[in-house]
Amino acid sequence: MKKLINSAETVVTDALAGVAAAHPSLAVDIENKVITRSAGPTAGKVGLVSGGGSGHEPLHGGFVGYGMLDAACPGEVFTSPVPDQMLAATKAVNGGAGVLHVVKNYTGDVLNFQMAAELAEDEGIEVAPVVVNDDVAVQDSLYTAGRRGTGATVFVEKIAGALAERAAPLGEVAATAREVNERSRSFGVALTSCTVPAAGKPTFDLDDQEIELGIGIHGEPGRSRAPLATARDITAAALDAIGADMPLTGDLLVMVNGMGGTPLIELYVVYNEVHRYLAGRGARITRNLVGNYITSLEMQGFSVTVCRLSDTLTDLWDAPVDTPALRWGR
Amino acid sequence: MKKLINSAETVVTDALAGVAAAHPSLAVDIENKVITRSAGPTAGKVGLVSGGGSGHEPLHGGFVGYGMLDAACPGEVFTSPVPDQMLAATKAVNGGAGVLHVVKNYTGDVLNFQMAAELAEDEGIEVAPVVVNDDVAVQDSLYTAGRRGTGATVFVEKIAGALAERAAPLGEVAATAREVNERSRSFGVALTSCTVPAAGKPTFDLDDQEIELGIGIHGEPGRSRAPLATARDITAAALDAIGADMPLTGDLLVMVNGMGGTPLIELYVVYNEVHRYLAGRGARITRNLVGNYITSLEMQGFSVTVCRLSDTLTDLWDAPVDTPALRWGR
Amino acid sequence: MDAGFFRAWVAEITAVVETQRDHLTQLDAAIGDADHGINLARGFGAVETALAQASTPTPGSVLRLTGATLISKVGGASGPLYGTAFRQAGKALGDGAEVDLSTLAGALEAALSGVQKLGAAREGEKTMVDALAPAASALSKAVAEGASAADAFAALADAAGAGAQATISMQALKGRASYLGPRSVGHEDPGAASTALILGALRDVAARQAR
Amino acid sequence: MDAGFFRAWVAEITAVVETQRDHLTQLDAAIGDADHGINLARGFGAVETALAQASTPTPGSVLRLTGATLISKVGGASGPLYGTAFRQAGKALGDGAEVDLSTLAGALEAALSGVQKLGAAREGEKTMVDALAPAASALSKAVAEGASAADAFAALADAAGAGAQATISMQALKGRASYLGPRSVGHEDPGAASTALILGALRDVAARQAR
Ligand SMILES: Nc1ncnc2c1ncn2[C@@H]1O[C@H](COP(=O)(O)OP(=O)(O)O)[C@@H](O)[C@H]1O
Ligand SMILES: Nc1ncnc2c1ncn2[C@@H]1O[C@H](COP(=O)(O)OP(=O)(O)O)[C@@H](O)[C@H]1O
Ligand SMILES: [Mg+2]
Ligand SMILES: [Mg+2]
Ligand SMILES: [Mg+2]
Ligand SMILES: [Mg+2]
Repeated sequence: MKKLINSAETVVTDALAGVAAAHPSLAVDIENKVITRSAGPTAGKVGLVSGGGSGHEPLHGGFVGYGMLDAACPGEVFTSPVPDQMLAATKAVNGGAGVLHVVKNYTGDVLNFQMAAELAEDEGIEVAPVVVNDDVAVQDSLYTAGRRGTGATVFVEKIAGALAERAAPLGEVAATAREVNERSRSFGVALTSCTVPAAGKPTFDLDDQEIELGIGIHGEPGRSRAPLATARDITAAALDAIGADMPLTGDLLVMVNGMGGTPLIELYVVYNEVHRYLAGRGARITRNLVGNYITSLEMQGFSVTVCRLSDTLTDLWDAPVDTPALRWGR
Repeated sequence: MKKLINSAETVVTDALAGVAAAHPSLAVDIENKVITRSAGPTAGKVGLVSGGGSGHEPLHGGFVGYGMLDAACPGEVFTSPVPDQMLAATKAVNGGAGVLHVVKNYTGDVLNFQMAAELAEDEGIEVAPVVVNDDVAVQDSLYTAGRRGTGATVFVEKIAGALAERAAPLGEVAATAREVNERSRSFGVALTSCTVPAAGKPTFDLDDQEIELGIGIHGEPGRSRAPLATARDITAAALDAIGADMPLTGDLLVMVNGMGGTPLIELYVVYNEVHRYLAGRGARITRNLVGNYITSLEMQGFSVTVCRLSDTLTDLWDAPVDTPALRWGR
Repeated sequence: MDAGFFRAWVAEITAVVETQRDHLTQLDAAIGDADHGINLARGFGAVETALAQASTPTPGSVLRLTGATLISKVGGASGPLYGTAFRQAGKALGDGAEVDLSTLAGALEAALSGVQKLGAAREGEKTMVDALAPAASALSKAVAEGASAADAFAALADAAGAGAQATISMQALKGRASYLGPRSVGHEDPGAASTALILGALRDVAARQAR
Repeated sequence: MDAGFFRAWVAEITAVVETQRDHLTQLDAAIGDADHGINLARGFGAVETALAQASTPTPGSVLRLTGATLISKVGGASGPLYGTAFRQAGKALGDGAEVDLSTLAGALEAALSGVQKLGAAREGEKTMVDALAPAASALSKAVAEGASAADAFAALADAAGAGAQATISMQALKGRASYLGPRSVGHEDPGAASTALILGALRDVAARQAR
């Protein structure tokens, strides 16, 4: 295992100390692992709290700031945070208008946020959860824990964050967050595994000519293994899977996301293929992101997330945002 | 070799097509490999042209836009572009106030830009070059081709770009660009090699417990090999090397840059160590960047670049910038 | 069985989880995200500290503190689930200074129902429930049949172990392993494996104390 | 030697560079950035196309077009340097339809001085100059001594090959390899190696044409 860390035990807190040092706009409680805006809660605004295992950076801490999250709770690497963190974050960002919990659909995340929400409500804070489950690699059925939450989380956080900034009430922010989730689908592909620092060796093995289709963001294996193919064919497999689940028509917001170890030049090659594929089917990408937004440590690979925009969602997407990892309009 | 590409031959043009599709603010001549602002040249403004081998993304194409470059010329992977590209870019961005060539100090880049400058001057366009040579891993002496241009290129492009936007004349823009270079030093470390697509195998081999200190951005080996160590010790080695060449005092702009395959969580761990190291020596990081800005394909590793700011340079750094990879203030 | 007995049990779990840390993590790597052993080692490490610092005069208070600490420190799916299991068991043990086998059997049933209420897993879905449910039944049955403590604990641990083994041939329908669909077959569920270790630790501690 | 001879030479270079592409790239991987073979293969591939499309009636025009194309298509250090070498050689050949050995020797000296003017490398600094300089001298010397064409070309190619081999023990003082300092010792310079191939191709073509 080759990593730029001091120890597996301290990687999360060391990185949080780095985040604190790098971003004066963020307040970081390193011991309790809670990142909030330094400006504190905004009175009358719905607070947005997200959280999840570490190793997905910039998600979520990199999305704390004006127009997006109020707080993020990073867990240990690939392990959902604990209710204490979420409760502390919820209390810290409550501006009196209630708090939205953005939860990725994993058993651990759901259970811990559920416990936190109960505790917060005991303390008189209204909480609404949105559970993101956009990953079409997993069938949402009786036979699974449901689709996983992946790339759409970024869209939910951005768009719900923009709406909250406009002082919309909790019910409305939650409804829009859920709408974004329902309109979004993702599919991920791994070229290599990642190594959880505390585990010390790769989570899975892929040989030199093999890729994993439908990979999760924690190195959970996906739908199937396939031979390494061209960017065009791999992209088509990903979009075929998405298209089988949601019509790919109208105005689309598309994210081509790197898994952490993939260079930008390759992400642009993939974006070009996504663009060709969708244009060939009469859809129009009106907004896009190309880069590392929700990663799996040093894994090589990518995911593509498609959201079917409405005019309202486009307007919220375009609204100013000022976070370490997403910034425009200010 | 595992890459998200269609072929080694088309990786650069496919990626450029992706850049074109993703960024309406950029005009991309895919065949001639020139990226310019879609808005065209700004009359009376000094034009900024940079260029270099591909594989360093977002450098340089990701820095084309308001407040930074007017054009970028990407060469083949790790191979400097050719004079034709540079001449076309120079002509395209000339707003009548002359053109600054931002050149990283490699024999190939210098020679090709030199030929392009002669051709441009033959066509009546005034050109001033700034040769960036910030990498302290290489001794600048009779025994080398001189220090390499690495991370300071980002600072030079941002700061000179801001000054050009204020309609400063070419001489002044060039002088400030050179000042930024003189005030900046970098040092890079590799944990793994990278693989040039057309070569098909790693440029060098490092065993599981070895790192390369003083790595270049093209996989050129550096000063020495060393055993894998903690982030703290590796960072100290990098900053010791920089400190031996330039006093680390005053207000500093610091970039902790990922080589392409290093996850952000590790870059924040390194940034934390940089911050501790410099704070311990009484220096103050007043501005910073943490992320992938000048990469070496999928190499794992990082570089740290330090620039000693003046008030003027800080002001120019803070000026609005609106490019795919660096954006604030608008 | 007094509070000391339960503290010894938890200490034994802490030790076993530490030695089996990599094994549990590798089980999780095969069908999950390679952190189960790490999670439990972190959790029981914190429990050890918490028990050393707080006063836990009763069996119930030992298990309640264990559960609360796991909830606060583990995260993931196993944190709330094991945390709830220990908390519910602790609640069922009440506030007496001593508990008997039959009360303990009831506490295990309470743990099981807490886990099932929270996680909604039924038997056969390849989770910790597949070790916990047969173990709880086996203990209740042994108690009902008037078995000796040694036999009862052996029945409990054997049932948990067999239950964990039985997960190998199951397809996961809950938790992260369910994403794999049929590819989850052929691997032991890490949570079932850790439940077998936890209940094996109970048998071992009981055997030691009986000597 | 007419334009056809020089086109045959360039065609032979194109073929050799293609078969030695990976070898040259590996030499560059050891002390540079692993692209020298790729660069030259791309460049001479473009030269082949350019020569097929344009009319090059004289030896000088063949080499000038070769040089200009290399400058336009190669990039890197070797693009401008080899481009300049061929352009300067082409200029020295002038516009005659036939050139003799002595004119060719002068053209090689012109190529060398073009490379040195642009790149500022002297002999012993581990660059293409270390193959080109002894080769140019050897040809001039053979011509001065009235050697046969076959002997003169053999002397040229042997000197280039020996020059390239001699770079192995040198420390690089120019180009990317210089960053390595003493670690550059023990590796053949890729540009010197390609120069030896290019001049070896000249000998081979001359030998073929003589038959
Ligand atoms: N819904 C559930 N009910 C009961 N147990 C579950 C459920 N979901 C997961 N588990 C258990 O949790 C174990 C995984 O724990 P762990 O790896 O620590 O958490 P995570 O899956 O969040 O990484 C699984 O092996 C399984 O036994
Ligand atoms: N200043 C110089 N003068 C002469 N030849 C040089 C000089 N610098 C580099 N070279 C030659 O160029 C070769 C490298 O070419 P190439 O790999 O194509 O370019 P780059 O170094 O830009 O990747 C070296 O092996 C060396 O022979
Ligand atoms: Mg986990
Ligand atoms: Mg090169
Ligand atoms: Mg797990
Ligand atoms: Mg090279």
